[in-house]
Amino acid sequence: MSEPRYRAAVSDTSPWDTTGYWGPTDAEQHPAVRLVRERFPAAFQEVVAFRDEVTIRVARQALRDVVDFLRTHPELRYNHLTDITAVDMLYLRERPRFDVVVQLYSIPRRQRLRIKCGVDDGETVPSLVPIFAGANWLERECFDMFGIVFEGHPDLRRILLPEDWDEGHPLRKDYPLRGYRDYVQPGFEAPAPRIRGTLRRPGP
Amino acid sequence: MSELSATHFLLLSAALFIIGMVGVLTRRNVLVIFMCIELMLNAVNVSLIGFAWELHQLTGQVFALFVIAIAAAEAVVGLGIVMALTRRADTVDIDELRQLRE
Amino acid sequence: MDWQRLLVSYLVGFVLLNVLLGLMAYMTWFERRVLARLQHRVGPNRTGPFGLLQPIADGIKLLAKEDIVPANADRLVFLVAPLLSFALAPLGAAVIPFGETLHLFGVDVPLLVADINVAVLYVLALGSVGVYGIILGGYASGNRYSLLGALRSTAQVISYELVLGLSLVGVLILSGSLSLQDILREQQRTLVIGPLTLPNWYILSQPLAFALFLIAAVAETNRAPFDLPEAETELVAGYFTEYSGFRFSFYFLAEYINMIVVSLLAATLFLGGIDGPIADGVWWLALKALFFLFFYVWLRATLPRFRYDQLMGLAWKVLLPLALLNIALTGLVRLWGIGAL
Amino acid sequence: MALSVLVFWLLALVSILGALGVVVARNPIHSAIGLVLSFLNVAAIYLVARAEFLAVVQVIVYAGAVIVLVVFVTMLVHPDDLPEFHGRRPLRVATGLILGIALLAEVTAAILARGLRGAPGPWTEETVAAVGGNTSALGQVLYSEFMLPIQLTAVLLLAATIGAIVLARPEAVSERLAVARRLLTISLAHPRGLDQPEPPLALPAGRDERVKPAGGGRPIVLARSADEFTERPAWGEWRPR
Amino acid sequence: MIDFSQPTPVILSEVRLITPTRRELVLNMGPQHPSTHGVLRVRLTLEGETVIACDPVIGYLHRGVEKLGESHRYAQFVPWTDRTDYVAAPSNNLGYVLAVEKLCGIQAPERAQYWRMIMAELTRIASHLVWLGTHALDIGALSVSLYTFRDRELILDIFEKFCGARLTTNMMEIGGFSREIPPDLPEMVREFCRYFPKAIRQYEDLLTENPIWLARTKGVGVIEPEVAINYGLTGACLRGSGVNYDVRKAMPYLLYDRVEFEVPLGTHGDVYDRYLVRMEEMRQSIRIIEQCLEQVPTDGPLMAYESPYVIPPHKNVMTTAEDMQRHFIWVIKGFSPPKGEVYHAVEHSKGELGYYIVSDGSPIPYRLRIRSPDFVNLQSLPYMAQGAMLADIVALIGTIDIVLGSVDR
Repeated sequence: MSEPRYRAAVSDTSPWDTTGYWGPTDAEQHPAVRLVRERFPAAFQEVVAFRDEVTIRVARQALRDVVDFLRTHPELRYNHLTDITAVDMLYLRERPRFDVVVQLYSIPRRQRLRIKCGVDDGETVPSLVPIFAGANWLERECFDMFGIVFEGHPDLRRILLPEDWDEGHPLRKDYPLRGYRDYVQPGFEAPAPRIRGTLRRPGP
Repeated sequence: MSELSATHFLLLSAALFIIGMVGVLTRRNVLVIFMCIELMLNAVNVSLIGFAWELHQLTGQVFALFVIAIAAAEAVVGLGIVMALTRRADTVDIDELRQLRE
Repeated sequence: MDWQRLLVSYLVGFVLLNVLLGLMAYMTWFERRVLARLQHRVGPNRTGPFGLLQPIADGIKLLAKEDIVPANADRLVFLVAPLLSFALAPLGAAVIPFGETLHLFGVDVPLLVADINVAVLYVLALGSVGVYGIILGGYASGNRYSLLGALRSTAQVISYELVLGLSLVGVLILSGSLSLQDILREQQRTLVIGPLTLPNWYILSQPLAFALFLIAAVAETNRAPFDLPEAETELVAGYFTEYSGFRFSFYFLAEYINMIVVSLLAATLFLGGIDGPIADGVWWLALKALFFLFFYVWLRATLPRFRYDQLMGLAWKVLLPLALLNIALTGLVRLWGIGAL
Repeated sequence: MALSVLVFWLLALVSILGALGVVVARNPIHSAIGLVLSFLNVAAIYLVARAEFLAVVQVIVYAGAVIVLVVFVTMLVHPDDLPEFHGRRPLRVATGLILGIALLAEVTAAILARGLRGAPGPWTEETVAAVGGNTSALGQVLYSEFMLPIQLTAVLLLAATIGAIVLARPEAVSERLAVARRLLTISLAHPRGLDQPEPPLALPAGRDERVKPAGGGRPIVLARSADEFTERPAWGEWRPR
Repeated sequence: MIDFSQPTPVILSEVRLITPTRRELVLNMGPQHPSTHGVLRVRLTLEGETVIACDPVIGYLHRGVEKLGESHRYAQFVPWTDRTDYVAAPSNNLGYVLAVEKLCGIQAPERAQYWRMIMAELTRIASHLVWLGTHALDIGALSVSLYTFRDRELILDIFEKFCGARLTTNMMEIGGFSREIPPDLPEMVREFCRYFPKAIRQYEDLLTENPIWLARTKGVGVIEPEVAINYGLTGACLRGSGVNYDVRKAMPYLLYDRVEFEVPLGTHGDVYDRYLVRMEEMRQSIRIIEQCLEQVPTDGPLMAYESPYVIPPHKNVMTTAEDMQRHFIWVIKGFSPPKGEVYHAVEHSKGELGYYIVSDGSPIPYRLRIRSPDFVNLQSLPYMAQGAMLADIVALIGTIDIVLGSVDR
């Protein structure tokens, strides 16, 4: 006979929910959420808790101040910028189009936090470079892949794609997977002319 | 002229000296002038050795040794000046460098 | 007249040159095999037994390679520079005594190409003129980086040549003469100190000079921890980057001939060249030179590379003072020796 | 003794050609090569005149060092940086040539009609060989009659080296670097941006973490739990208890 | 006290010096260069021998892995992960698989978790061996790389016995391992753990006390702890400066809390300290593997078959209709995890490797972001290179330990 078939209900309470690596899962008691809501009542938009992760959504203009506040507040001290990415929310919601996601980690308190802010196509996001030196390339990659301009970035240019890439930004949802045309390096359009080598070819 | 004597050395020394002098007078590049000066010093050495050989004296060779030592020292300082000149002088024109004379 | 002696020394020289070129070829094989063994691998063994035909194979390959001359290169100088360093390398071996004078067919054949009484200075002179091979090669290749690489390698060779010269002065004070023949005769005397009778090799009485000579020699031939040109080619562009085909191998082989000549020189100056416990002869010299050659390869396998400023700092700040100190000490000992006797 | 004369003339001819090469060559490097050729032949001529020591010293000092120095400078310095001593004035070139030829004629005439001959000195070939070769003979003469000139040349050479070092000292790279770093760093709070870097945090050695001497005179700190060294990094001079 | 209030700057890569003197030399090192570990190009501005500014140019190996992630099913993307950092493939797989498991809320059985830890630690040693070999080769010690690659072969043999592939292992699956562990694998790993400490001693004899190695590495590329934290460095680059942040210790995933090991920290933050830290990390990994081998249960499930997101067991697929149908849907349509976003980080040999997955409930991830450690660590190269010697650049690239596959993604 076959092995007993495993048929368990989909458990939404999984071992992942109680790790505590992101602080208390209940949004209200989380110190960061409470302090940010007090400090930036206007900019604070919503808190999302999924599995053991806490995500705070703030207004676009206040991103740099919120991150600076989280970094310098003695009780929070999120001093390690783990990651800056962007998500093209074209199919998930109407406005604003992009989400800039900042991943923070507090080395002394050993806790993570995620800050998100909505950005529309033409708008700029205050750059985090004056706060975190590590943000330099991360923001350049966001600009390169999504076209999000970070205002205040010292050297915003493409990082992964060649400088003269003129076909927009690949990680956008409306960018076709295969790209618009095969990229041919300028100057190598025509195949190389055949040069008769000095070595005599063996006769036919 | 069959027997090797000091005159041979002197003739060679004279030829080298004259060529060096002409080089110093006609060439513009300071480093080539430098080399011509070295050439003239070397010509002097040849004549010293010529006499030393003919008169079986060693003083000629000793003086040649001193000439070589001094020529080396002079080359070092000369080239140091050229290096310093090229870096500090913004312009290359020699006239400006004549302030030393005024 | 001395035509006959001239002819004999020409013949000895001819034989010596061919032996040296053969040794040079098999030095490349020796190095690759020993380096491989030190690195836990086998080394060339496909061409012939134990890969003995490898040098010939390399030679043919390099001959077949296309010899590219860069566009804005200074053609004539570009072609001559490697020849210069390749030609000067074997000349150093002319002064090294390979054995007592033989009596073949009624003619005494000195196993020594030229016994000039300024032999040691002659070797130094060759070293200092050999610098032109590097500097002209770098200049002629046309690109600015190989020029800079050439300047740095020349600066290294010149500063270590100074150390080389000064480290030999100690030996000269003891031996009293510049000619290698006299130095060798000096070393063949046996020294009796208390119970043990020692050969009067200069390594015993001049250990510091021996160490300095070895370091300077390794640096002079751009080998092992001082192989800046090789690192230059990785980093920027060494002076022989633009060279290819057989012209490149001139530089490459000149380095090996330099290594052999310096090893022979070190063996003669410090380990009493042909002087051996049982029967004196050229085989002792070969054995000692082989030890030095193994030392070169051993260094290359283990030690990482010096940085340029450390390399120059070592020469001027450490080795030079030590060499001067050694000269002073030997001078004092010599004076005290004469004074006391 | 025709052989030595023949050899002498051959060497003399090549060295004169080399010297002409120095003057005529357009590229300074080619003139340097001509100079080296000329000096090597002059050294060979010294050998003919049995001055071996001089020959070898000439090769080492002149060919080996001085000209290499000149070639160094020609390569390091941009050609249009070099100060030119006089502009393109054909008149000057012409006068130089004529003057040269005239002087040459005069001097050769004077040499050929040379009357006075000095008294032959003591150092004949045999005495030189008896003493043990040209080098030891020179050594004895140098250190007996010419002690003072040697000390003088020594002082002169010392002065020359010091002068060269002072002249050729490049503008301190560190200053340029400090300027570059201060300009390039965006916010000035960076410890390396300021001129005096903050001293490393002195760490109390009292912790009981296992401090493992790892080599090169430097310990590795092994943190057992995740909370050690998050507040204060294991930085600075660290002497285990 | 670490001074967090002050922001730390960025070193601009474009050079704007006050006096555009002719003596600056702009130099291009790479992209095809023996010691830039793949296709990295570094634009250096030199003042004689000293580096004034250094601008790494990357992107030559950019294959758009994240864009591909947005058009593949969850299970199809696993082979892509081991091609990002082709030197430490199992760690990449582990990072991605854990992130997806966190998204779906499932956990591999205990036996599978132990084997995942063993494979992750073996990969760390293999990656460090590649680093040591190339790092020493760049600085001139030729023989070390021969010895390190010889020992790495043993690890690759273990991978080959375990999952059939040496480099692109693709061994981790969502939920554990679908195939049984080869019976003689534990013995093979135990044999490696007995042999390896002797091999480490060989490398240390060659390098640690070598005066030339000390001269080339001590005091080179110093990073102060605040600067390291501010640049967001992770892994040995951060621990070399003395900051204790190791994901296995700070946020234990798998069963790292049941295993006892220590995190090595450097005290001077230069190339030599990072060398010592990585050598010690290799020893600690051996300790972890030995403890795992003792604690791993010899039998038990290897796959969390009870969860609907996981491929049903092969025997059941062949026998029961319901599982065959589930297997068919799982393979053709793929499982669809709940809606939401997840970030999970793993202590990779280069640093903290994080996967950020946004899922919109469909079987294809909406956004898949790979936080690669060497992309962030490489940012500190201009900072370290300023004022360094030209020959040090090679050592600095080596000490950051980059693999261009994961830098360019």
